[in-house]
Amino acid sequence: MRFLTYEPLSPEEWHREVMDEHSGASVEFLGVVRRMENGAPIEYLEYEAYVPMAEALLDRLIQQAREQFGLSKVYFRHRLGAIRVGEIAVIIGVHAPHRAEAFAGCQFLLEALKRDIPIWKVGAR
Amino acid sequence: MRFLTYEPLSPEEWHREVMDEHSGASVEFLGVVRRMENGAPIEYLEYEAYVPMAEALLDRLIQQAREQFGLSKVYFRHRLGAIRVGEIAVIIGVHAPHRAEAFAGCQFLLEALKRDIPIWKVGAR
Amino acid sequence: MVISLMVFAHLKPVLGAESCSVNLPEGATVNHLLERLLAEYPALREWLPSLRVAVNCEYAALNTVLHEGDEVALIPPVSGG
Amino acid sequence: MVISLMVFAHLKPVLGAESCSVNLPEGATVNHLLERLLAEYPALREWLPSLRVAVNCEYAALNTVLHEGDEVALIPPVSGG
Repeated sequence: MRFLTYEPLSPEEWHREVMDEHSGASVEFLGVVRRMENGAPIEYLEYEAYVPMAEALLDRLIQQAREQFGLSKVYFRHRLGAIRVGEIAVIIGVHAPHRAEAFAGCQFLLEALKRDIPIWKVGAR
Repeated sequence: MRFLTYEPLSPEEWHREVMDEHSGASVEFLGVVRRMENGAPIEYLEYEAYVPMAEALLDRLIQQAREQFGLSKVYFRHRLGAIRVGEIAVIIGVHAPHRAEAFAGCQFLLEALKRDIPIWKVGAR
Repeated sequence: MVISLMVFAHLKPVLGAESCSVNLPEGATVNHLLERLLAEYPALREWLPSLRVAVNCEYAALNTVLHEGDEVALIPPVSGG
Repeated sequence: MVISLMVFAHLKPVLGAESCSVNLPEGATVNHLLERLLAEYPALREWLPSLRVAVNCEYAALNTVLHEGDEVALIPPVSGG
Protein backbone atom coordinates (compact mmCIF):
# COMPACT_ATOMS: atom_id res chain seq x y z
CA MET A 1 0.00 0.00 0.00
CA ARG A 2 1.46 3.34 -1.07
CA PHE A 3 -1.26 5.75 0.01
CA LEU A 4 -3.20 3.77 2.60
CA THR A 5 -1.91 2.42 5.90
CA TYR A 6 -3.15 0.87 9.12
CA GLU A 7 -0.32 2.56 11.05
CA PRO A 8 -0.59 5.96 12.81
CA LEU A 9 0.14 8.87 10.49
CA SER A 10 2.66 11.61 11.11
CA PRO A 11 3.43 14.47 8.73
CA GLU A 12 7.15 14.27 9.58
CA GLU A 13 8.03 12.24 6.51
CA TRP A 14 6.38 14.91 4.35
CA HIS A 15 8.06 17.71 6.32
CA ARG A 16 11.47 16.25 5.47
CA GLU A 17 10.80 16.58 1.73
CA VAL A 18 13.02 19.25 0.23
CA MET A 19 11.38 21.77 -2.04
CA ASP A 20 12.39 22.04 -5.65
CA GLU A 21 14.04 25.44 -6.31
CA HIS A 22 11.31 26.41 -8.75
CA SER A 23 8.57 25.82 -6.19
CA GLY A 24 7.62 28.71 -3.94
CA ALA A 25 4.48 27.36 -2.27
CA SER A 26 3.78 24.41 0.00
CA VAL A 27 0.25 23.61 1.19
CA GLU A 28 -0.57 20.84 3.64
CA PHE A 29 -3.93 19.55 4.79
CA LEU A 30 -4.39 17.36 7.86
CA GLY A 31 -7.73 15.75 8.59
CA VAL A 32 -8.08 14.80 12.25
CA VAL A 33 -10.74 12.79 14.08
CA ARG A 34 -13.01 15.09 16.09
CA ARG A 35 -14.60 14.40 19.45
CA MET A 36 -18.18 14.86 18.27
CA GLU A 37 -19.57 12.62 15.54
CA ASN A 38 -23.22 13.12 14.61
CA GLY A 39 -23.80 15.02 17.83
CA ALA A 40 -22.37 12.39 20.19
CA PRO A 41 -18.90 12.16 21.77
CA ILE A 42 -16.70 9.34 20.48
CA GLU A 43 -13.28 7.84 21.24
CA TYR A 44 -12.49 6.28 17.84
CA LEU A 45 -13.61 6.41 14.24
CA GLU A 46 -13.16 3.29 12.17
CA TYR A 47 -12.34 3.40 8.47
CA GLU A 48 -12.26 0.69 5.84
CA ALA A 49 -11.33 0.78 2.17
CA TYR A 50 -11.51 -1.20 -1.03
CA VAL A 51 -7.74 -1.11 -1.01
CA PRO A 52 -6.66 -2.10 -4.55
CA MET A 53 -9.22 0.21 -6.14
CA ALA A 54 -8.46 3.11 -3.78
CA GLU A 55 -4.72 2.74 -4.44
CA ALA A 56 -5.22 2.62 -8.22
CA LEU A 57 -7.56 5.62 -8.26
CA LEU A 58 -5.25 7.64 -5.99
CA ASP A 59 -2.26 6.89 -8.18
CA ARG A 60 -4.08 8.19 -11.25
CA LEU A 61 -5.57 11.15 -9.38
CA ILE A 62 -2.17 12.27 -8.10
CA GLN A 63 -0.73 12.06 -11.62
CA GLN A 64 -3.61 14.18 -12.86
CA ALA A 65 -3.14 16.76 -10.10
CA ARG A 66 0.60 16.98 -10.80
CA GLU A 67 -0.07 17.75 -14.46
CA GLN A 68 -3.14 19.93 -14.03
CA PHE A 69 -1.66 22.17 -11.31
CA GLY A 70 2.05 21.81 -12.08
CA LEU A 71 2.72 20.28 -8.66
CA SER A 72 6.38 19.37 -8.14
CA LYS A 73 5.65 17.03 -5.18
CA VAL A 74 2.58 15.38 -3.75
CA TYR A 75 2.23 13.47 -0.48
CA PHE A 76 -0.98 11.56 0.21
CA ARG A 77 -1.67 9.20 3.12
CA HIS A 78 -4.96 7.94 4.49
CA ARG A 79 -5.10 5.81 7.61
CA LEU A 80 -7.48 2.85 7.94
CA GLY A 81 -8.75 0.95 10.97
CA ALA A 82 -9.56 2.54 14.32
CA ILE A 83 -8.35 6.14 14.67
CA ARG A 84 -8.53 7.85 18.03
CA VAL A 85 -9.87 11.39 18.56
CA GLY A 86 -7.10 13.90 17.81
CA GLU A 87 -5.20 11.48 15.56
CA ILE A 88 -4.64 12.10 11.87
CA ALA A 89 -6.88 10.34 9.34
CA VAL A 90 -5.48 11.94 6.20
CA ILE A 91 -2.45 14.00 5.11
CA ILE A 92 -2.31 15.77 1.76
CA GLY A 93 0.78 17.85 1.02
CA VAL A 94 1.77 19.55 -2.23
CA HIS A 95 4.57 21.75 -3.56
CA ALA A 96 3.87 24.10 -6.48
CA PRO A 97 5.46 27.10 -8.17
CA HIS A 98 2.87 29.54 -6.77
CA ARG A 99 0.26 29.70 -4.06
CA ALA A 100 -2.82 29.46 -6.28
CA GLU A 101 -1.81 26.11 -7.80
CA ALA A 102 -0.73 24.79 -4.41
CA PHE A 103 -4.09 25.49 -2.78
CA ALA A 104 -6.04 24.37 -5.86
CA GLY A 105 -4.05 21.15 -6.18
CA CYS A 106 -4.42 20.25 -2.50
CA GLN A 107 -8.15 20.98 -2.53
CA PHE A 108 -8.63 19.07 -5.79
CA LEU A 109 -7.11 15.96 -4.19
CA LEU A 110 -9.16 16.36 -1.02
CA GLU A 111 -12.45 16.84 -2.87
CA ALA A 112 -11.72 13.86 -5.11
CA LEU A 113 -11.00 11.77 -2.00
CA LYS A 114 -14.32 12.79 -0.46
CA ARG A 115 -16.22 12.07 -3.68
CA ASP A 116 -14.58 9.10 -5.39
CA ILE A 117 -12.04 7.15 -3.37
CA PRO A 118 -13.57 3.96 -1.92
CA ILE A 119 -12.88 4.62 1.75
CA TRP A 120 -15.63 4.60 4.36
CA LYS A 121 -16.21 5.58 7.95
CA VAL A 122 -17.75 2.35 9.15
CA GLY A 123 -18.24 3.02 12.81
CA ALA A 124 -17.58 5.17 15.84
CA ARG A 125 -17.17 4.17 19.44
CA MET B 1 7.41 41.55 17.17
CA ARG B 2 4.77 38.82 17.26
CA PHE B 3 4.31 38.06 13.59
CA LEU B 4 7.49 39.40 12.01
CA THR B 5 11.04 38.28 12.66
CA TYR B 6 14.55 38.65 11.28
CA GLU B 7 15.37 35.07 12.34
CA PRO B 8 15.04 31.98 10.10
CA LEU B 9 11.55 30.49 10.16
CA SER B 10 10.70 26.87 10.90
CA PRO B 11 7.19 25.43 11.05
CA GLU B 12 8.15 23.21 14.01
CA GLU B 13 6.67 25.55 16.60
CA TRP B 14 3.37 25.44 14.72
CA HIS B 15 3.58 21.66 14.30
CA ARG B 16 3.76 21.27 18.07
CA GLU B 17 0.40 23.02 18.53
CA VAL B 18 -2.22 20.55 19.72
CA MET B 19 -5.55 20.60 17.94
CA ASP B 20 -8.70 21.43 19.80
CA GLU B 21 -11.03 18.38 19.91
CA HIS B 22 -13.69 20.19 17.93
CA SER B 23 -11.30 20.97 15.09
CA GLY B 24 -10.97 18.40 12.34
CA ALA B 25 -8.96 20.32 9.75
CA SER B 26 -5.50 21.85 9.73
CA VAL B 27 -4.18 23.79 6.74
CA GLU B 28 -0.65 25.16 6.49
CA PHE B 29 0.89 27.39 3.84
CA LEU B 30 4.65 27.88 3.46
CA GLY B 31 5.98 30.52 1.11
CA VAL B 32 9.56 29.81 0.09
CA VAL B 33 12.11 31.89 -1.85
CA ARG B 34 12.49 30.55 -5.39
CA ARG B 35 15.65 30.42 -7.48
CA MET B 36 14.26 32.52 -10.33
CA GLU B 37 13.11 36.09 -9.69
CA ASN B 38 11.91 38.05 -12.71
CA GLY B 39 13.61 35.58 -15.02
CA ALA B 40 17.05 35.70 -13.40
CA PRO B 41 18.64 33.34 -10.86
CA ILE B 42 19.14 34.77 -7.37
CA GLU B 43 20.71 33.71 -4.07
CA TYR B 44 18.69 35.89 -1.68
CA LEU B 45 15.54 37.97 -1.56
CA GLU B 46 15.48 40.90 0.83
CA TYR B 47 12.31 41.99 2.64
CA GLU B 48 11.55 45.07 4.68
CA ALA B 49 8.43 46.09 6.58
CA TYR B 50 6.77 49.01 8.27
CA VAL B 51 6.88 46.93 11.41
CA PRO B 52 4.45 48.62 13.84
CA MET B 53 1.78 49.00 11.17
CA ALA B 54 2.26 45.45 9.83
CA GLU B 55 2.02 44.02 13.36
CA ALA B 56 -1.13 46.02 14.16
CA LEU B 57 -2.84 45.10 10.89
CA LEU B 58 -1.91 41.42 11.26
CA ASP B 59 -3.26 41.33 14.80
CA ARG B 60 -6.60 42.68 13.64
CA LEU B 61 -6.67 40.54 10.52
CA ILE B 62 -6.08 37.35 12.50
CA GLN B 63 -8.88 38.27 14.91
CA GLN B 64 -11.16 38.81 11.93
CA ALA B 65 -10.18 35.48 10.35
CA ARG B 66 -10.78 33.64 13.64
CA GLU B 67 -14.29 35.02 13.87
CA GLN B 68 -15.21 34.89 10.20
CA PHE B 69 -14.04 31.29 9.63
CA GLY B 70 -14.37 29.91 13.17
CA LEU B 71 -10.64 29.17 13.34
CA SER B 72 -9.58 27.66 16.66
CA LYS B 73 -5.86 28.45 16.14
CA VAL B 74 -3.88 30.68 13.82
CA TYR B 75 -0.11 30.80 13.34
CA PHE B 76 1.38 33.60 11.23
CA ARG B 77 5.06 34.42 10.80
CA HIS B 78 6.80 36.49 8.12
CA ARG B 79 10.56 36.75 7.97
CA LEU B 80 12.34 40.02 7.13
CA GLY B 81 15.88 40.76 5.94
CA ALA B 82 17.81 38.58 3.52
CA ILE B 83 16.23 35.17 2.87
CA ARG B 84 18.15 32.56 0.93
CA VAL B 85 16.66 30.48 -1.91
CA GLY B 86 14.77 27.53 -0.41
CA GLU B 87 14.25 29.23 2.94
CA ILE B 88 10.82 30.09 4.29
CA ALA B 89 9.55 33.66 3.95
CA VAL B 90 6.08 33.11 5.42
CA ILE B 91 4.16 30.49 7.41
CA ILE B 92 0.39 30.59 7.80
CA GLY B 93 -1.23 27.76 9.74
CA VAL B 94 -4.85 27.41 10.85
CA HIS B 95 -7.05 24.91 12.66
CA ALA B 96 -10.79 24.85 11.96
CA PRO B 97 -13.76 22.56 12.53
CA HIS B 98 -13.98 21.56 8.84
CA ARG B 99 -11.86 21.65 5.72
CA ALA B 100 -13.73 24.44 3.92
CA GLU B 101 -13.20 27.00 6.70
CA ALA B 102 -9.58 25.90 7.15
CA PHE B 103 -8.71 26.47 3.47
CA ALA B 104 -10.78 29.67 3.27
CA GLY B 105 -9.24 31.07 6.47
CA CYS B 106 -5.68 30.32 5.40
CA GLN B 107 -6.22 31.80 1.94
CA PHE B 108 -7.98 34.86 3.37
CA LEU B 109 -4.91 35.60 5.51
CA LEU B 110 -2.51 35.02 2.62
CA GLU B 111 -4.45 37.23 0.20
CA ALA B 112 -4.72 39.97 2.82
CA LEU B 113 -0.95 39.75 3.36
CA LYS B 114 -0.32 40.11 -0.37
CA ARG B 115 -2.71 43.05 -0.65
CA ASP B 116 -2.52 45.08 2.55
CA ILE B 117 0.32 44.26 4.92
CA PRO B 118 3.20 46.77 4.55
CA ILE B 119 5.97 44.31 3.71
CA TRP B 120 8.11 44.67 0.60
CA LYS B 121 10.58 42.69 -1.44
CA VAL B 122 13.27 45.34 -1.71
CA GLY B 123 15.98 43.51 -3.54
CA ALA B 124 17.40 40.29 -4.88
CA ARG B 125 21.02 39.24 -5.22
CA MET C 1 -19.80 -17.35 -16.39
CA VAL C 2 -18.83 -16.63 -12.82
CA ILE C 3 -17.91 -13.21 -11.47
CA SER C 4 -16.81 -12.39 -7.96
CA LEU C 5 -18.80 -9.79 -6.06
CA MET C 6 -17.42 -7.62 -3.25
CA VAL C 7 -19.46 -5.53 -0.88
CA PHE C 8 -18.25 -2.72 1.38
CA ALA C 9 -19.14 -0.74 4.45
CA HIS C 10 -22.84 -0.36 5.19
CA LEU C 11 -23.80 -2.70 2.35
CA LYS C 12 -22.31 -5.75 4.03
CA PRO C 13 -25.31 -6.39 6.28
CA VAL C 14 -27.64 -5.87 3.32
CA LEU C 15 -26.07 -8.77 1.44
CA GLY C 16 -25.02 -10.67 4.56
CA ALA C 17 -21.47 -11.16 3.28
CA GLU C 18 -18.33 -9.33 2.18
CA SER C 19 -17.93 -11.28 -1.02
CA CYS C 20 -19.47 -14.09 -3.02
CA SER C 21 -19.49 -15.62 -6.48
CA VAL C 22 -22.33 -14.95 -8.87
CA ASN C 23 -23.23 -17.06 -11.88
CA LEU C 24 -24.43 -14.97 -14.83
CA PRO C 25 -25.29 -15.74 -18.47
CA GLU C 26 -22.69 -14.77 -21.09
CA GLY C 27 -23.10 -11.15 -22.15
CA ALA C 28 -24.64 -10.05 -18.85
CA THR C 29 -24.11 -6.39 -17.92
CA VAL C 30 -23.70 -4.56 -14.63
CA ASN C 31 -27.41 -3.82 -14.88
CA HIS C 32 -28.26 -7.53 -15.18
CA LEU C 33 -26.18 -8.21 -12.10
CA LEU C 34 -27.99 -5.50 -10.12
CA GLU C 35 -31.38 -6.89 -11.16
CA ARG C 36 -30.34 -10.32 -10.00
CA LEU C 37 -29.13 -8.92 -6.67
CA LEU C 38 -32.29 -6.85 -6.15
CA ALA C 39 -34.45 -9.93 -6.64
CA GLU C 40 -32.43 -11.77 -4.04
CA TYR C 41 -31.83 -8.85 -1.58
CA PRO C 42 -34.81 -6.45 -1.76
CA ALA C 43 -33.25 -4.24 0.94
CA LEU C 44 -30.64 -3.25 -1.65
CA ARG C 45 -33.28 -1.12 -3.40
CA GLU C 46 -32.96 1.85 -1.03
CA TRP C 47 -29.21 1.98 -1.76
CA LEU C 48 -29.63 2.05 -5.53
CA PRO C 49 -29.86 5.84 -6.01
CA SER C 50 -26.47 6.37 -4.35
CA LEU C 51 -24.79 3.12 -5.38
CA ARG C 52 -21.86 2.96 -7.79
CA VAL C 53 -20.44 -0.22 -9.26
CA ALA C 54 -16.77 -0.91 -9.97
CA VAL C 55 -15.52 -3.58 -12.34
CA ASN C 56 -11.90 -4.60 -11.85
CA CYS C 57 -11.22 -1.50 -9.71
CA GLU C 58 -12.78 1.01 -12.15
CA TYR C 59 -16.14 2.71 -11.80
CA ALA C 60 -18.35 1.19 -14.49
CA ALA C 61 -21.55 2.17 -16.29
CA LEU C 62 -24.73 0.10 -16.02
CA ASN C 63 -24.32 -1.17 -19.57
CA THR C 64 -20.78 -2.45 -19.03
CA VAL C 65 -20.57 -6.06 -20.19
CA LEU C 66 -19.15 -8.46 -17.61
CA HIS C 67 -16.68 -11.24 -18.28
CA GLU C 68 -15.67 -14.48 -16.60
CA GLY C 69 -13.59 -13.74 -13.53
CA ASP C 70 -14.43 -10.04 -13.28
CA GLU C 71 -14.17 -8.55 -9.82
CA VAL C 72 -17.31 -6.49 -9.30
CA ALA C 73 -17.69 -4.21 -6.27
CA LEU C 74 -20.76 -2.43 -4.95
CA ILE C 75 -19.63 1.00 -3.77
CA PRO C 76 -21.93 2.85 -1.39
CA PRO C 77 -21.31 6.61 -0.92
CA VAL C 78 -17.72 7.05 0.19
CA SER C 79 -16.80 8.91 3.38
CA GLY C 80 -13.02 9.04 3.60
CA GLY C 81 -11.05 12.03 4.81
CA MET D 1 2.15 71.86 12.96
CA VAL D 2 4.80 69.25 12.38
CA ILE D 3 4.14 65.70 11.24
CA SER D 4 6.70 62.98 10.76
CA LEU D 5 6.85 61.31 7.38
CA MET D 6 8.11 57.79 6.73
CA VAL D 7 8.94 56.33 3.36
CA PHE D 8 9.39 52.66 2.46
CA ALA D 9 10.90 50.36 -0.10
CA HIS D 10 11.18 51.74 -3.62
CA LEU D 11 9.99 55.18 -2.55
CA LYS D 12 13.11 55.86 -0.48
CA PRO D 13 15.24 56.94 -3.45
CA VAL D 14 12.38 59.10 -4.71
CA LEU D 15 12.40 61.19 -1.55
CA GLY D 16 16.07 60.64 -0.80
CA ALA D 17 15.37 59.66 2.81
CA GLU D 18 13.59 57.15 5.02
CA SER D 19 11.93 59.74 7.18
CA CYS D 20 11.69 63.48 7.71
CA SER D 21 9.60 66.11 9.43
CA VAL D 22 7.12 68.19 7.47
CA ASN D 23 5.66 71.51 8.54
CA LEU D 24 2.01 71.94 7.52
CA PRO D 25 -0.69 74.52 8.25
CA GLU D 26 -3.31 73.59 10.85
CA GLY D 27 -6.17 71.59 9.26
CA ALA D 28 -4.01 70.18 6.47
CA THR D 29 -5.17 66.86 5.06
CA VAL D 30 -3.35 63.88 3.58
CA ASN D 31 -4.09 65.41 0.21
CA HIS D 32 -2.40 68.69 1.17
CA LEU D 33 0.64 66.75 2.28
CA LEU D 34 0.80 64.87 -1.02
CA GLU D 35 0.54 68.14 -2.98
CA ARG D 36 3.40 69.57 -0.96
CA LEU D 37 5.51 66.46 -1.59
CA LEU D 38 4.73 66.41 -5.31
CA ALA D 39 5.88 70.02 -5.64
CA GLU D 40 9.13 69.13 -3.93
CA TYR D 41 9.68 65.65 -5.46
CA PRO D 42 8.15 65.56 -8.96
CA ALA D 43 9.30 61.94 -9.43
CA LEU D 44 6.67 60.94 -6.86
CA ARG D 45 3.96 61.55 -9.46
CA GLU D 46 4.40 58.20 -11.21
CA TRP D 47 3.83 56.42 -7.88
CA LEU D 48 0.60 58.26 -7.11
CA PRO D 49 -1.85 55.83 -8.79
CA SER D 50 -0.61 52.94 -6.65
CA LEU D 51 0.32 54.85 -3.50
CA ARG D 52 -1.52 54.45 -0.22
CA VAL D 53 -1.02 56.63 2.83
CA ALA D 54 -1.12 55.49 6.44
CA VAL D 55 -1.65 57.81 9.39
CA ASN D 56 -0.57 56.40 12.74
CA CYS D 57 -0.40 52.86 11.32
CA GLU D 58 -3.83 52.93 9.66
CA TYR D 59 -4.58 53.33 5.98
CA ALA D 60 -6.12 56.80 5.59
CA ALA D 61 -8.28 58.56 2.99
CA LEU D 62 -7.05 61.63 1.13
CA ASN D 63 -9.36 63.89 3.13
CA THR D 64 -8.09 62.68 6.51
CA VAL D 65 -7.13 65.72 8.60
CA LEU D 66 -3.63 65.59 10.05
CA HIS D 67 -2.61 66.58 13.55
CA GLU D 68 0.57 67.66 15.29
CA GLY D 69 2.84 64.67 15.80
CA ASP D 70 1.04 62.33 13.41
CA GLU D 71 3.19 59.60 11.91
CA VAL D 72 2.40 59.54 8.20
CA ALA D 73 3.74 56.77 5.96
CA LEU D 74 3.80 56.55 2.19
CA ILE D 75 3.00 52.93 1.29
CA PRO D 76 3.95 51.77 -2.21
CA PRO D 77 2.35 48.52 -3.45
CA VAL D 78 3.17 45.81 -0.92
CA SER D 79 4.91 42.58 -1.94
CA GLY D 80 5.14 40.35 1.12
CA GLY D 81 4.66 36.60 1.09
